[in-house]
Parts: sequence; structure tokens; C-alpha cells
Amino acid sequence: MQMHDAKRVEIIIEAIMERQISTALTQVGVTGFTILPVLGGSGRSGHWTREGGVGRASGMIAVICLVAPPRLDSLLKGIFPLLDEHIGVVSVSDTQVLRAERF
Amino acid sequence: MQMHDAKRVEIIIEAIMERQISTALTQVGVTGFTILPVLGGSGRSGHWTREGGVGRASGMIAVICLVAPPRLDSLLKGIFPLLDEHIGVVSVSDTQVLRAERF
Amino acid sequence: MQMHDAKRVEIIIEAIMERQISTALTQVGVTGFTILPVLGGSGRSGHWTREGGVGRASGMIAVICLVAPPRLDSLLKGIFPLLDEHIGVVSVSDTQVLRAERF
Amino acid sequence: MSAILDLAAQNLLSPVILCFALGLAAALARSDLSFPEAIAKGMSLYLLFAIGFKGGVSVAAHGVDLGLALAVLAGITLSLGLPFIAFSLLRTLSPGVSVLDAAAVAGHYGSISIVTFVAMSALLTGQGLEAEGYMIAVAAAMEAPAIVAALWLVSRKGGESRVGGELWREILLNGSIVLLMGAFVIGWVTGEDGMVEIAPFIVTPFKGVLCLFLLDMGLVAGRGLRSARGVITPGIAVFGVVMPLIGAALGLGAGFVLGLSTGGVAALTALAASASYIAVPAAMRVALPRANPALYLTLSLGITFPFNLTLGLPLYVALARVVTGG
Amino acid sequence: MSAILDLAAQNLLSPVILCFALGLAAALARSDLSFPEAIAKGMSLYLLFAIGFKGGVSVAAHGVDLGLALAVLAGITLSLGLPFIAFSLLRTLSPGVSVLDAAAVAGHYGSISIVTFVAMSALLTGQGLEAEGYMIAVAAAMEAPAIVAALWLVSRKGGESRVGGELWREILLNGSIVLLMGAFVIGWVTGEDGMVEIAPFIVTPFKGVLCLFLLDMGLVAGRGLRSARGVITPGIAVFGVVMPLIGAALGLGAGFVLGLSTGGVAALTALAASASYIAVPAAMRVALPRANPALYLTLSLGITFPFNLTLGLPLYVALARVVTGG
Amino acid sequence: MSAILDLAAQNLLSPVILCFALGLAAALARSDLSFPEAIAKGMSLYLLFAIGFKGGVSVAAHGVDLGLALAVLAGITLSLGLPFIAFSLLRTLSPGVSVLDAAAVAGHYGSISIVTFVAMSALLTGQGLEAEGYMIAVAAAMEAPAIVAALWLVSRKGGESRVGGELWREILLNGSIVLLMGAFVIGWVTGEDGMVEIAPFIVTPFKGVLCLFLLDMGLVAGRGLRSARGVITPGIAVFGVVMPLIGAALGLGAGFVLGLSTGGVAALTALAASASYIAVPAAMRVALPRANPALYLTLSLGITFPFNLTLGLPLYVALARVVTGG
Ligand SMILES: Nc1ncnc2c1ncn2[C@@H]1O[C@H](COP(=O)(O)O)[C@@H](O)[C@H]1O
Ligand SMILES: Nc1ncnc2c1ncn2[C@@H]1O[C@H](COP(=O)(O)O)[C@@H](O)[C@H]1O
Ligand SMILES: Nc1ncnc2c1ncn2[C@@H]1O[C@H](COP(=O)(O)O)[C@@H](O)[C@H]1O
Ligand code: NA
Ligand code: NA
Ligand code: NA
Repeated sequence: MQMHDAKRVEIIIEAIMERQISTALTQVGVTGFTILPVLGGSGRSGHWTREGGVGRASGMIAVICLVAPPRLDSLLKGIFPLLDEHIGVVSVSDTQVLRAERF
Repeated sequence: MQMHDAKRVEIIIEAIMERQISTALTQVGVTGFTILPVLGGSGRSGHWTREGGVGRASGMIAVICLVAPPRLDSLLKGIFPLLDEHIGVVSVSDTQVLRAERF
Repeated sequence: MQMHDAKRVEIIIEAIMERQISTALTQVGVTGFTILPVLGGSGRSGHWTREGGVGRASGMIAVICLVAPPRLDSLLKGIFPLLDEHIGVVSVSDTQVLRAERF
Repeated sequence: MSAILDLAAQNLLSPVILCFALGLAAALARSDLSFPEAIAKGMSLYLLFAIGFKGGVSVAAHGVDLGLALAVLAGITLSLGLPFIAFSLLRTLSPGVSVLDAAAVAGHYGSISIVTFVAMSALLTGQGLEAEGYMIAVAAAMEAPAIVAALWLVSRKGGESRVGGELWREILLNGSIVLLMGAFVIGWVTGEDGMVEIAPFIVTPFKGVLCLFLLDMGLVAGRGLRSARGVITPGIAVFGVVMPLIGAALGLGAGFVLGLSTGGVAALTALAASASYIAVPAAMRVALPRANPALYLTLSLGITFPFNLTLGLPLYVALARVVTGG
Repeated sequence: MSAILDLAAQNLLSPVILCFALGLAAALARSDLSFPEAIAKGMSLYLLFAIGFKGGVSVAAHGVDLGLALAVLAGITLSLGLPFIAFSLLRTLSPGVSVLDAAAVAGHYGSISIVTFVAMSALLTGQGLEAEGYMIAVAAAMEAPAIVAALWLVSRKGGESRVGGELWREILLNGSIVLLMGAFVIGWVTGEDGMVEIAPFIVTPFKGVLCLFLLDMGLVAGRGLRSARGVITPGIAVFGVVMPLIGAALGLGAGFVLGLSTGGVAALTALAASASYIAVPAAMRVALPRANPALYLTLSLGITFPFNLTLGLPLYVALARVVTGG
Repeated sequence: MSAILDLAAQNLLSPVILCFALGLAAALARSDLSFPEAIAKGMSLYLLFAIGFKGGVSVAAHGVDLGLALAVLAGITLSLGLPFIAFSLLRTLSPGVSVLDAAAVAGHYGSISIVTFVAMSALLTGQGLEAEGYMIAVAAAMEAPAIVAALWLVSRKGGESRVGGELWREILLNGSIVLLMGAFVIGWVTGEDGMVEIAPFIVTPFKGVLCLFLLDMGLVAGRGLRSARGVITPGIAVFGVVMPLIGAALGLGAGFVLGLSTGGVAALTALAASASYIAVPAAMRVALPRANPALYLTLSLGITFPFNLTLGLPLYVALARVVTGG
């Protein structure tokens, strides 16, 4: 099966930023992404869990974004301002996809 | 710690296809996989979210499958018919696992 | 954008082990990780799903951990005792992160 | 006429409809108000269980006669027949719609929306007109045949659909049908005694739960409308309003011929007028994955459902009163 | 005898049991009917809170005497002792079961199923036989000792278990025990006044919620049975029916000796006959991770729970009537 | 005085408060008792809907006069003014707190906690003192102005905040405000008729749901306290108790000047005394992402909320009785 190189960007960020991150991605031309719920975690700001909570101030999401390698840089530049201010982490891995024209 | 090369296949596909994808994987001999819930996303068919929805027609899942490299090809061939018709994306990354005999 | 090599460790393990795994990670100096819910899966012990269940005896979680490469080994050693006894899988992938000093 | 307008106004100002409107408005204004998926599913399980059980108890009380079998038969016929009308109408009103998409939409309009049925029951209760308990069985029987008709439409036009065991399981062992019919049977078996035991759970708070559920439906419909604006052309929108009226006319006729009570005629009219947005979309994703979900979901949930809920239901009650003289 | 059969039939045809049967049937037929995990947990939190609170209010009303302390003591003794019987019986009926697996199963049968207790309470209320309010405290007290017995069985046979602070926390601060006992104390403190305030939430709709919860339990049990068919040999299945009867006999005896009311004897019998499927499985995953969960979960939830629910409970009520002359 | 103590004791021993205490204790003891996020959100949607609807029905019954407008105006003034007091007080009591963090905290104390308001309503109902129905509108009006004040405080001190369309949407179309005000309007429009239809859902079981919700709030507050121990210095803790008293004094004065009923004065006092932990934290994460959430969430949910719930509310009722002679 013919596979093509791509980048898998995984952004773990505050749930409250969902709309902004999706706007930022769209602005740099990235329209494909998937959002996973996050149950809890730990970082420099301590442990947290989503259980029982009502507010949207705590709680995070994971945004997964598959892009063609040439578009990675503009993606990162687009989301950087949000990441800089907000709690969260980003990682970028090499991956392979079918049907490269989509990404 | 002794690590072994493996492939990490991530399939993001409609929730309604859960049974079919698991049947397809089993048929090609892949019996280990994990299903993550998906909150929402965006693609060529626009934005969507799982919030408030009742039906199973919208909504996606992420299927993660760790396999030994030689089994990758039959895995992809097994699920390709489903992917071709249905909304979704697949990515394949190199990874390493403990206890290779399991995969 | 300046990226740094890192390892992405993905641990799929029983939900009941959440506290122990987080203690084990903290003990080996890993304080950053994210926990994703898992809907269901399949393995040598058969298919399972979280739907409708009440108990915490079944059900798994996925723990994602980004670490600097030199810390990988102690991380794996720290969690190995838990993995050995309990149902679950671990995979380690190469990835890249912004702001290496965090990991 | 003024009675119709009165009933329409009364319906429009009921908490149930106002809650739907609130949800719709909030979603269109892009408020972040939302219900967790689990809560929405929980409420829908509750409604299905409650409505099924009540139907069963009512059958236990009134006994069962040939009426039930005939009504079920009429329902199946409507469900099988309506898709053909819907298919032609949609292709006429909006010739750009592909055969596949038109067939998928047609399947939705042959089938039924259980929430429309529930809203109709609430309206009827308020009017002192109860439908026959077995209308629940008719509702359940009308869910699936339309899917068969839609697939037949596709294959007749040379299209391809993925029909297999998986699809039949999806259609027949569909969670909502199983729960609705299961609760119906339990209600039938346990009768008034069973009802006394659980009425404080399934009867007294029912309308309040329905309010919250319709609030959520409004949110979902509003979000759908917002994101599918491009999909709905004027011709398609007209279909979303005309088709339920055609369905209603046929349902009304069938109810009259069957000799149902006023409430029963109104309920069958509402069933025929309503379009599925749970069972059929799921079946279509399996059977016709290339058909566009934005089209059928927006039509059914974004146009026909609000139309029926607000204007359709009081109209159907009024018409049922006229034909039955009730 | 005919009274027993009457009660059994009446129990089998109650909405609660029929809902469980519906869930079981739907899962075995591979319907996709399912409850979201959050809804299932929400219902179980509700049931624990309601049953605990009611127990506390009843203790507040009737005062507390030596009976409570003696009943708790009896419960602890049963919970500690039953695992030894279960262990030997299982190893006799199915010699292939390993020491580890047998000990894990044994722990489940010493402990209790709170839903079985709730179903028994509902049955007793229907008969006009209320158990002593403090039976809630007995239920809570019986949850944990069996786990200790199971671990002791393992270590006696040279096996290894992972006992540590984490396990004790898991056992003693287990969410369901904390909620049950917390609600019990709140009910005790606030008494009848508190009950008046929240009865429309915890009393009136209780049975209806129980119906939906048992429907979900039927689904879970059915799914478990389907996927664990290989695990359950005839010998193991026999154990799943005989062991509750042994537990019941001992519970009945203890209740008689303690001089409990008819309802109290029946409740203690049900507790002793029931097997845990929430607290103990979780503790076993921590303490004995190598024991096979498919074995203990299928036995407890797939065989013993349905047996008790359908045939066991009416039998235990009948026996309690006989021994107390009630 | 003894009347105050009586009321305080009665409040402390109500199921609602004891449930909160149970949650707090369970979390501090590190029990694994927890509510699914979806259930917690579902209960909060229910409470907002019920309280909003009841307020609207009460306005429909009593008619609307200048009082509503004046009370809303007073609420907005309090919400705008309190942050300035809170800012100075916090910086005085704990000089180490940065401008940014102090402003973020200040915003919380100008705004309101709807659950504190609900608990006050429950307490008042028990005393036969109902607040004016339009206090719901006052509550909704007090949510947002404090955020503006907080941002103004930051910019005055040369800090930077991210104010944009997204923030205003977050503030004004915030799900809880939309639901509360939407339900209020629906209650107003449908009036007593609407209430009759859904009272068995939103009135009768209300207090029981509130119990479970506060149990969950106790769990969340306890977890927060446990993980934020380092953040709360003695000076900050003192602020968490003194600031609500200052807010209460101003709310009491405003209520007296407005000539509200005893219940109305008590409700306004509770609103002014309470601190937000849903709407404002979310807005602060968007507008002032560098402010420390552990500080404002722990203060508001971990200190001020329990203080108000246990000691504050009965005190405010007593004071309201004194100033109104009620
Ligand atoms: N090294 C890491 N690996 C995975 N997730 C992380 C890591 N560090 C932080 N996170 C996630 O980001 C959240 C905020 O991190 P922090 O800003 O360090 O408090 C944490 O609660 C985790 O969910
Ligand atoms: N590039 C991508 N990266 C991650 N997820 C994607 C991507 N493209 C599509 N998806 C997911 O697949 C779903 C359907 O995509 P599409 O078929 O393009 O509408 C989207 O809603 C996303 O959840
Ligand atoms: N190869 C695999 N890829 C992804 N997930 C797996 C794999 N094998 C096992 N799992 C997950 O681990 C759980 C337990 O596996 P097992 O111990 O093999 O029964 C399964 O239910 C899956 O969720
Ligand atoms: Na129809
Ligand atoms: Na037992
Ligand atoms: Na305030």
C-alpha cells in the first residue's frame, strides 16, 4: 500500500482553548484535526482530574493533527501564541499516511 | 530494557464502524487494539462535536493498534475497504515495544 | 521553530492502576503525563467495552508521557513492575518537542 | 380555524417547545451551552423506556384486538411507501441531489421520529385525548421498513449499497427499537400493578425531562443548521416542510380508515409526518456510506423536526379532530 | 410451597426483574443497546445514596440497641468464614481451577452485592416486611473482611499477593462503602426531618431507577456471559448456584440466632447468598493481578447474580418466613 | 443571638450541608469516591434550569415593577465595585500576591456562585421566607460585570489581558447564564400553567438533587484543597473569610435600601458574599492565562464556598431579619 510521509502533531491544551485553537489552525490552512478528551494529568502545575468537575476552567483536551511535512512550520507558528500563554505541551512525530493529497 | 520495533497504526473512523473494524482486524489476525473516544474534530466534511448528540451516525472513535512490522501490510489491506468508503484517516508510525512476542 | 528530540511513551493499562502508575512515575522523577480515557479494546484476554459498566475492575486508561531521551530508561524501569503483573501494553516512539527544558 | 390557531399558540408557548427554541437560539448565537453526550443518551433511554412502558400498560388495560395488527400493518405500509414519494419529490424540487442522497433522505421520511411521537403524546394528554397504547408498537414497526425501501431505490437506479448481516443487525437489533419494544412488553406483562410501582419515575417527571431533552435537541439542531448552511438550497428546504405534510395526509387517511380514536389518528399522522434522525442515519452510514450525512441530518433534524414540533403537531391534532369528529 | 411459587412468580413478573431479563436478552442477541458508563455510575451512586440514607433514617426512628452491634459482628464473621467454604467447594467441583483463581472467587462470595440487597429490600417492601434499618451497616461491614480471607488463603498456599497501603485504601476508602456509610450517617443524623426534605428524590422514583439500572446490569452480565463462554465449565456453573444456597443457609441461621425480624432475616440471608461484583473485583485486580477476572466476574455477575435475583430472593423470603414464623 | 445559633445548627445538620461535608471528608481522606464529569454537569444543568424557571414563574405571578430594574442595577453596581475592594484587601493581607493574581481573584468575588444562591433559596424556603422571583435575574446580571472590573484593574496596573471577541462571547453567551436566563424567561412566559406541568421534575426532587450535587462539590473542593496546600498562606485564607463578610455587608445594605423582602435581602446578601467558581474561572483562563488558577479556584471553591454554605448563610438570614424586622 502506498504510504506518504506526514507529521503527527499532538497538542495537549486547556479545554477552554478549543475554539481558539481550531480558529488558529483554520487560519493557517489546517482544516483536518481530531480532538480527544483527556481524563486527567500531571505537570508543573500539579495533578488534576476531570472527575466531578463542572467548570470549563480546568480540564484539557488533546488535539491530533496530521499534516504534510511542508505545512508543519506554518502550523506551529499559528498555534505558538496560544501555547506560549497557556498550559500545555506539543509534540511532533514522523508518521505515514495513505492518500497524501488530503493533508 | 530490551525493546523491539513495531508499528503503531492509528485509525480515526466513524463510531458506527466499530464492530466492522474489529471484525476486519480479527480476520487478518490482529487481535490486539485499543479504542479511544473522540470528542470532536474537523475535516473536509466540516466541524463536528459529540456534545449533546444521541445518534450513533455522527461521532468517531480512534483505534490504536500496535503490530509487528511484518503484519502491517495485511492489517492495512484488511481495513482498507472500510476506509475507502467511510469518513476517516489512518496514520502509521514507527514505535518500539517491550515483549515482542505479543504483537 | 526549534524542536528537541524526546520520547513519547504510551502506556495502556488497567484504570485501577492509575494511582500506582502515577506514584511510580513520580518516584522516578517523571512529573509530566496525561491520561486519556479508553472506550474499549481487545487483547489476549478478549474484547471488552466500558459501556454500562460500574465497577473499576474492568476498564483501561492510556497514559501519555513525553520525556527527554536520557530519562526513558529510568521511566521504563520504574513502571516495569506494574506492567509485568497487570494487563496492558507500552510503546515508545521518537518525537520532537518545543521547550526541551520542561521534559 | 380559530381553534387551530389557539392550539398552535398554546403549543408554541408550552415549556416543551420554548425549551427547544431556547436551545436552537443558543446554538445559533454560538453560546457554549451544551449537554454531555452521556446525559443526552441517558435522557433518550429514559424517554424510550417510559413511552414504551406506558404503551404496554395501556394495551394491558384495554385489551388487544384486530386493531393492533391492522395498525401495525398500516404503519409498515406507510413506512415502505413514503420513501418512494419522498424520493420523487426531492428529485423534482432539487434536481441536483444525487440518486444516492435522495434515496438516503427518502429512507428518513418513511421512518419515524420517536421524539415527535412523544411530543405529540404530551400534547394529546393535555387535550384529554389519549392515543391507543399500541401506537407504540406501530411506531416501532415503522422504524425499519423505510430503510429497505431506500436501499431498493438505490439498487433500482444501479447504485450500490453495502447490505449484509451487519446492516440487518443494525436495523433490527438497534438499541432504540429493542428498548422501546422491550419496555412495551414489560408494561404489557406487568400492567397497572407495574405502573403503580414505577409511575413516580416514568410518568410524573416525564414532561420535565422532555423539556431538558428538547433543549438539547434544539442545541444539536442549531449546531447542525449553522454548519450545514451550504448544503440546504431553497428547494431542499421546501421539501423539508412539504414532505411532512404529504406524510401527514397519508397518515391521517390511514388512521381514519382504520377507525382509530382521535388521539390515535393524530399520533399516526405525526408518525407518518416525522422523519428519523437516530435509527435511519445510523443505518445509512453503514449501508450507504457515500451518501452525504449533512444533507439528511440537516433536513430531518434541522427543518422537519422543528416544523412538526411547532406548527405540525397542533395542525395534525386539529385535522384528526375534524376527520374523526372528535 | 404454593406460597413460595406464588412469590417467585410475582417476583419474576415484576418490572425490576423483567428489565434485567430484557438487558440480558438484548446483550445475548448482540443488540447495540447500551448505557453510557457515566449514566450507569450515576445510577449506582443514586442507589447507594438512597439506600444508605433510608437505612440511617430507619435507625434514627427505631433507636439503636445491642442488635446492631451483634448483627454487624455476625456479618463480619460470615464475610470472613464464607470464603473458606467457597474455596474448598470450588476446588472440589472444578479441580482445574488454580489456587489463585479459587481464592479470588472465594473473596467475592464472602463479600456482598449491594444491588441484590436493594432488590431484596424492594421485594420485602412489597410484602410489607421491612428489614431493620441497620442492615445497611451490616452490608457495609460485610464488604471487606472477605478480601482479607481471600488473601490469607493465597498466602497459606504459598502464593503471593501485593498487599500494601494502596490495597487497604482501595478496600476501606472504596467509594461505594464511603457513600453507603456516609449516607447512612446523614440519614441517622437528620432523621425523619431530613427524609421529608428529600424523599421525593430518594424514595418515590427509587424503583423506577432500579429498573433502568437492572436493565443495564442485564446488558453487562449478558456481554460478560457472551465473551466468557470458554471460561465457565459445568462444575464452575454449578458452584455459581450452589454456593449462594450455602451462604443463604448460614445467613438464615445467623439471622435466626440473632432474633432479627422476618425482613431482617431475609436481608441477611440475601447478603450472605450474594457475591460482590464491584468492590471485590477492584481489590482483586490490585492484590491478585494474576487471577483471572473473566472467571470471578462471570461467576458473580453472570451466574450468581441472576440466580439470586430471580429464584433466590423469593426463596430466601419464604425461608425467613418459615424460621421466624412471620 | 440564640436564634442565629439555632438556625446555624439547623443549617449545619441539614442533609444538604452534611452531604457537602461528606464529600469534603471523603476527598481529604483520599477515598476514590467520585462522580463522572457528565453526571456533575448534568446535575448543574438541572439546577440552573430549575432555579431559573422557578424565578420566572414567580415573576409571572407577582408581576414586575420598578423593583426588578433597581435590583438588577444594584447587582451590577455591586459586581463592578466589589472587585476593587477585593483587590486592595488581598494585596494588603498578602502582599506577595501579584497584581495579575489579585485582579483575577477580585473578579471572582465581584461575581456570584449560583449554588450558594440555590442553597440560600433552600434555606429560605425552609424558613417560609421566599425571595423575590426576580433575584434570579439579579444573579445572572451579577455574573459578568466583575470580569470587566478585573480586566480594568489589570490594565490600570500596566498588565496585559487578552480581550477580544472570544472573551466577550465567553462572558455573555456563557452556557450557565444562557440556561439560567432562558429558563427564567420560559418560566415567566408559561407561568403557573407551565409550572404545573413540570413541577414534579423541577420542584419536588430538587433538594435531593442538590444533596448529591453538593456531595460532588465537596469532593471537588476537597481534592482542590489537598493539591493546593502550598498556595494558600494564612493571609490568603483570612481573605477567603473576610471578603465574603464585606460583600455581605454591602449586599445587605443594598437590599435594605431597595426595600426588598426579608428573603430578598438575604438572597442579595448571599450573592454579594459569594464568589464565582464556574463562569469567572473560565473567563480568566481566556483573558488572563498567566494568572494562577490554583489560587483563585482554591480560594473561591475551597474556602469561601464552604464558609458561606455552613456559617455564612444562616448569619445572612439572621442579619436580613434584623434589618427588615422580618
Ligand atoms: N511531559 C509531559 N507529558 C505528557 N503530558 C504532559 C507533560 N507535561 C505536561 N503535560 C500535560 O499538560 C498539563 C499541564 O502541564 P503543566 O503546564 O506542566 O502543568 C498536564 O496536566 C498534563 O496533562
Ligand atoms: N488531517 C487530519 N488530522 C487529524 N484528523 C483528521 C484529519 N483529517 C480528518 N480528520 C478526522 O477525520 C474526520 C473526518 O474527516 P473528513 O473525512 O475529512 O471530513 C474529521 O472530523 C477528523 O476527526
Ligand atoms: N497490540 C495491541 N495494540 C493496542 N492495544 C492493545 C494491544 N494488545 C493489547 N492491547 C490493549 O490492552 C488490553 C489488554 O490486553 P491483553 O492483556 O492482551 O488482554 C486490550 O484490551 C487492549 O486495550
Ligand atoms: Na415518516
Ligand atoms: Na456473600
Ligand atoms: Na460576590
